[in-house]
Amino acid sequence: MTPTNKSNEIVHDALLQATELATQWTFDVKQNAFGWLRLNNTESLRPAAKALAENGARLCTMTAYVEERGENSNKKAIAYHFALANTVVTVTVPLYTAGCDTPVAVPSITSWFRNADWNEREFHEMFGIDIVDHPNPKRLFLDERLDAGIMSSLIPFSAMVHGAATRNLWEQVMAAKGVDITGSDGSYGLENPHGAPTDISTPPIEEPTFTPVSATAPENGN
Amino acid sequence: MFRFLKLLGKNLAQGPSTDPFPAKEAHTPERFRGRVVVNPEQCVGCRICHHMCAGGAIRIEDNEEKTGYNFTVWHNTCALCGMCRHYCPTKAITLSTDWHNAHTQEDKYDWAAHYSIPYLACAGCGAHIRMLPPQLAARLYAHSPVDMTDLLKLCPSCRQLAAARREEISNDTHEQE
Amino acid sequence: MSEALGKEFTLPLGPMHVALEEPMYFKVTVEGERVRHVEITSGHVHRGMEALATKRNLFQNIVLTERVCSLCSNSHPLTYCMAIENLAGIEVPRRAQYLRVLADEIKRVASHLFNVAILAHIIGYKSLFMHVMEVREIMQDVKETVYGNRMDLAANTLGGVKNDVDAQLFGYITRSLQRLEGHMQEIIDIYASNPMLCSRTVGVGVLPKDEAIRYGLVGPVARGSGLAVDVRRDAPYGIYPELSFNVITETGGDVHSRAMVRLREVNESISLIRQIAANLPEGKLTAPLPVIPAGQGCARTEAPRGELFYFIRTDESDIPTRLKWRVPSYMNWDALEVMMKDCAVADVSLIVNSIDPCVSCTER
Amino acid sequence: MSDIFSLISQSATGLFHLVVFPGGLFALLFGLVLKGIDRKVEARLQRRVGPPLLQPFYDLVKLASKETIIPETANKTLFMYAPLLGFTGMAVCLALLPVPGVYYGMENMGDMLVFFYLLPLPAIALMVAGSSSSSPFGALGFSREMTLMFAYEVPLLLVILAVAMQVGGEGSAEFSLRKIIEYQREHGSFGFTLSMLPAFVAYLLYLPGTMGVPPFDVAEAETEILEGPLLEYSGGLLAFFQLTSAMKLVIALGFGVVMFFPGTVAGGPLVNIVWFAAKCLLLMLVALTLCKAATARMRIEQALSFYLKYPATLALVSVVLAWVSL
Amino acid sequence: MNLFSDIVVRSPWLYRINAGSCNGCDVELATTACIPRYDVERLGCRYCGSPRHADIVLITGPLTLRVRDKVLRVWQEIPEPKVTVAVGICPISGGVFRGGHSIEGPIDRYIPVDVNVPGCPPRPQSIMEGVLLAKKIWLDRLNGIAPGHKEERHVSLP
Repeated sequence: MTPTNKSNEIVHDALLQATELATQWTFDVKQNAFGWLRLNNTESLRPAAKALAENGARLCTMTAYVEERGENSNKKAIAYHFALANTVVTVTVPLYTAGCDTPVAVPSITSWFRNADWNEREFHEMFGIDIVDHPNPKRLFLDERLDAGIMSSLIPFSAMVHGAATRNLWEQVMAAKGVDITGSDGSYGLENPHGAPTDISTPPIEEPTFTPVSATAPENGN
Repeated sequence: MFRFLKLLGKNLAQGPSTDPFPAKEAHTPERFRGRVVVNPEQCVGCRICHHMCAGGAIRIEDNEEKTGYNFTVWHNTCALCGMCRHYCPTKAITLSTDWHNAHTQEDKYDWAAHYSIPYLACAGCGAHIRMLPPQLAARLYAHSPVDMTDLLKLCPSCRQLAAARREEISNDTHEQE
Repeated sequence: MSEALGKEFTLPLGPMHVALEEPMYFKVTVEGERVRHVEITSGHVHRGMEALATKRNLFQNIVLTERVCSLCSNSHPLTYCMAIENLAGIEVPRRAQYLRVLADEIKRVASHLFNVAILAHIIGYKSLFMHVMEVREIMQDVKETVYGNRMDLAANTLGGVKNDVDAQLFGYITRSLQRLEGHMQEIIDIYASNPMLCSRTVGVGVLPKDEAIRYGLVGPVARGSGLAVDVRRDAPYGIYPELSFNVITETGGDVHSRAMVRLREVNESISLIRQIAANLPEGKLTAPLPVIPAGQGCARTEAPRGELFYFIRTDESDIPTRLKWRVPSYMNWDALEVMMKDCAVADVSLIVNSIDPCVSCTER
Repeated sequence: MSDIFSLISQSATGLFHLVVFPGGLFALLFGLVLKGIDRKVEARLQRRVGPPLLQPFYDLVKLASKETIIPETANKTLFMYAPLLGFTGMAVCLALLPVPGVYYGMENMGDMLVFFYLLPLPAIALMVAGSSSSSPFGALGFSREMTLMFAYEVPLLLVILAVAMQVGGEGSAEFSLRKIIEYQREHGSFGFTLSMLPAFVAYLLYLPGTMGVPPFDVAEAETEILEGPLLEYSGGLLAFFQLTSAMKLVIALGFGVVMFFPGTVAGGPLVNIVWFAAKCLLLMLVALTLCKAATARMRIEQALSFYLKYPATLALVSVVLAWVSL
Repeated sequence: MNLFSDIVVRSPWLYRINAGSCNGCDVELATTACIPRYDVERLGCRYCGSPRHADIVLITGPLTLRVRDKVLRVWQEIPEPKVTVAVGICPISGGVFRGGHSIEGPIDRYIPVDVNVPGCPPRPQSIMEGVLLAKKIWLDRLNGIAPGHKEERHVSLP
């Protein structure tokens, strides 16, 4: 009994009327419809969101991503996923204009979708994308000591400096067996075939406030 | 409220259902995913397990003299997920059902399984190879009944040469008939 | 008497709080015993997993997504594999689809029983907590015997299922379900009628249906307020079209009805598992894997806490350029504001537990 | 001269009662064994094996061996002496606790009102501890403990009144425990007289309240306000609180036994002590252990309204019955 | 002195710290400590609500950056002598999350760990073995013996 996907026709017409762009459709094995629409600029996001809200769509989530894997390319885009019965519509908004590379700010859609609040705060802190008139654009999950937009650059500064986590663990494992591998740059467990060391640990923040307490010396108070 | 009192009464009557673990050995189902164990003979050195391991617990590295490779599994970062066992072509790496793994901090870096697996010299050109495990060879040569023993000692290129020579001989015999 | 205190003070709850399984910091402004406002500071369990996912290959990500949260640890790899299968157009053999749904339903039973048990623990009902956890041990034994681990089943892989479940194991499963069903009837009666429990949970943390829609809530929290959203019926995946089950909803919208929704869903899952055991087809376990092309794909499944959404973008290499998942608990934290309006301080951790919070899911 | 001797002998026996029986030593051992049995039976009700019987002793010894940390933010003297307050109150109360057939309390001192005033001392000690530890949870624990104390003190007063009027007769009340025990020896213990049955039930409901046992453990609600007042305590001071609660257990049970079942058994004092201990144990199993295993924790306002509704009216009924029946 | 420390060791109070774990080990800890099937209370163990009452600390999770200072402060509050048990592979080696941008790596960079119980999550029985091993180390500390030499450091079932 494949569900009658009237819902994807409704969404198709609504988006076409709002943004004059046609949505491409793909279907999974069970005939659930997946719509893909790429807007030209950030202005047409609001009418699209309004159209979808009026047709009872529910905002599933938002995914901000860097288009290519280049060193620190600024070609960012945000994919807004909406769910309606058995249809998922993904509206992608590119954040770069042909000429300049600086990412464009994106308008907030919290007026139609209450749960957009946390999603927007998250890509604001993770990808450093600014949001226009968001209720409270504070940090959500990322700690203040980590630089915003940590996910947009492929290898944040911390990777090189802190890359030692896996390597020195393995050195100690091999040393326990008497094999010294400090020099060699061989495969260290979580090696990334693209050659970039995979360890993105935190940058060397100021010395931790608690010096490690040795087991025997009771340090506190009396 | 009385229903719960009835339940308490039943509990009291049935007596404790505590499983006497520290005193008696606890039951371990035979499909339990415990410590990783490697069978060096079966290992072909294809590194699929290293590629699959999300915890980065497997390290395969040629030893200095290049006469073989060290295969190390550090149990303290192994997530017991079983991906290596599932994708190993020769079932060399398996998960035992041993879960007694509490140890003190001094043994943290000893809690590993070290195997050193020797390379063999190819009968033809003397290159370093890993002998083809019998059941993998059986699968490869299933359709053409060929005498297995000497083929296994050859590196892939020498095996191709041998296969080409075999074809040539069989073509000559056809022409002679 | 307690109103006389009058003056307002803020009470720090967490992050290292015994009642909460995971660190989450609530700054509760309290007037006497009434809660006026709750401010949530999260991020304690943020392990940066989405950044990690772009550093691991497609197979390592199956294991990584399984460790987002252990209570819904089977839904994540299932949805991740489905997203890649939608992207690459892989058709999973029918037997593998049946076994995938089997693993999902087993996890749902264990996750719901755990949440309902913690509810009893928070209101101080130790014996009921121990009884429900003891009943849940039946399901934990099924997981350990059939899949080899009590929490992370490692059942799914790209294109299908890893290990087979033969008739002998199904015999064990059906015997365990027999015992479980006997206990479930007793537990549901206790949760429905016990005066102590009802006086603590009925009418507490009420979430009206229109608020559930406005916040875009899913799963038992939405179904507890009468909003019938269930991906297994709205966008059926796997073999759910061939299985018969009904979506459980309650109208109370409070802690009690959410717990009842979860308990009655356990019975649904038991009947689903029986249907799977009854008509499991023969066939292969995994589909042959093509090269995963560049592109983007997404998938939705019904995790124990609600709709789970996965989105993946790949280039030709076997390392995804972006992997994003939205967890059902993500929207519940905002909705806490509605549920905690003017509730008693004693009920704060009770209400927080009623949304089945999965902090490690939310913060990835 | 003779009055000096009598004074010395009186203070010697007083000291004996304070330190050995029924005071310190006996009550401590008996209280801790009672707690051990309580935890064991509760475990068996939950199908668990439960801790060894002497577990409370091990806990005490371990707590004594741990270092005691006094938080800087707390106000030192109050923090240090709060446990002592409860401990001394209980020690004095124990010295006055009559054990039927063996010891009938000090001549003219041991009457019920003294018990009524000394019993809430550990609760006050908890309040002092809560307020002195300056953590917001401590303050919340303080206000809850105060509300709960008002709640369960009312029925206690009414029960004492009922017993006193029953013994006194014609509208007068007799508070001395010694006379109460004699009255019951002639007229049969109150536990079985019809008019005093509501008072007995009220006392049964009072017990979990005063001992902070689950339906009413609102002050140390572990999952809500992190052990409330005892959050900051550790080591020796915490051991003091555990000792006090063990002694309070003995007093509360002993007081109940004396008021309702003071019957003695033929045979020497030793047999009577065992008989008294058995009655206390039975009372504990019914009122505390079963209650702890079978119920969930009430909110503070629910506990308040519960106490002012059921136990209070029950006790009032038996007060009226006692007054009318003469 | 020996008898006294034998008695002290019979009442180890457990305290659980979640340093950013995926709640797998925490659910197993709750199962190990609180339910009739494993019932650690017969070993004298009891969950305590405040770090001040704790003897054996069970730490789970790879110590994320934001929770690090709070974990270290709570760990400091626990009075000596205490034994630290790392439950699951995350505190021991960062587990599958090693290398994440907010992972502070193995917990023994900040806290001296005494017992490791690897596993993802470890079985309740192996957590109990860890607690038994911790009790043995606690006994050694009480009697003033330095951490035991290699042989008898593994769990010998009593």
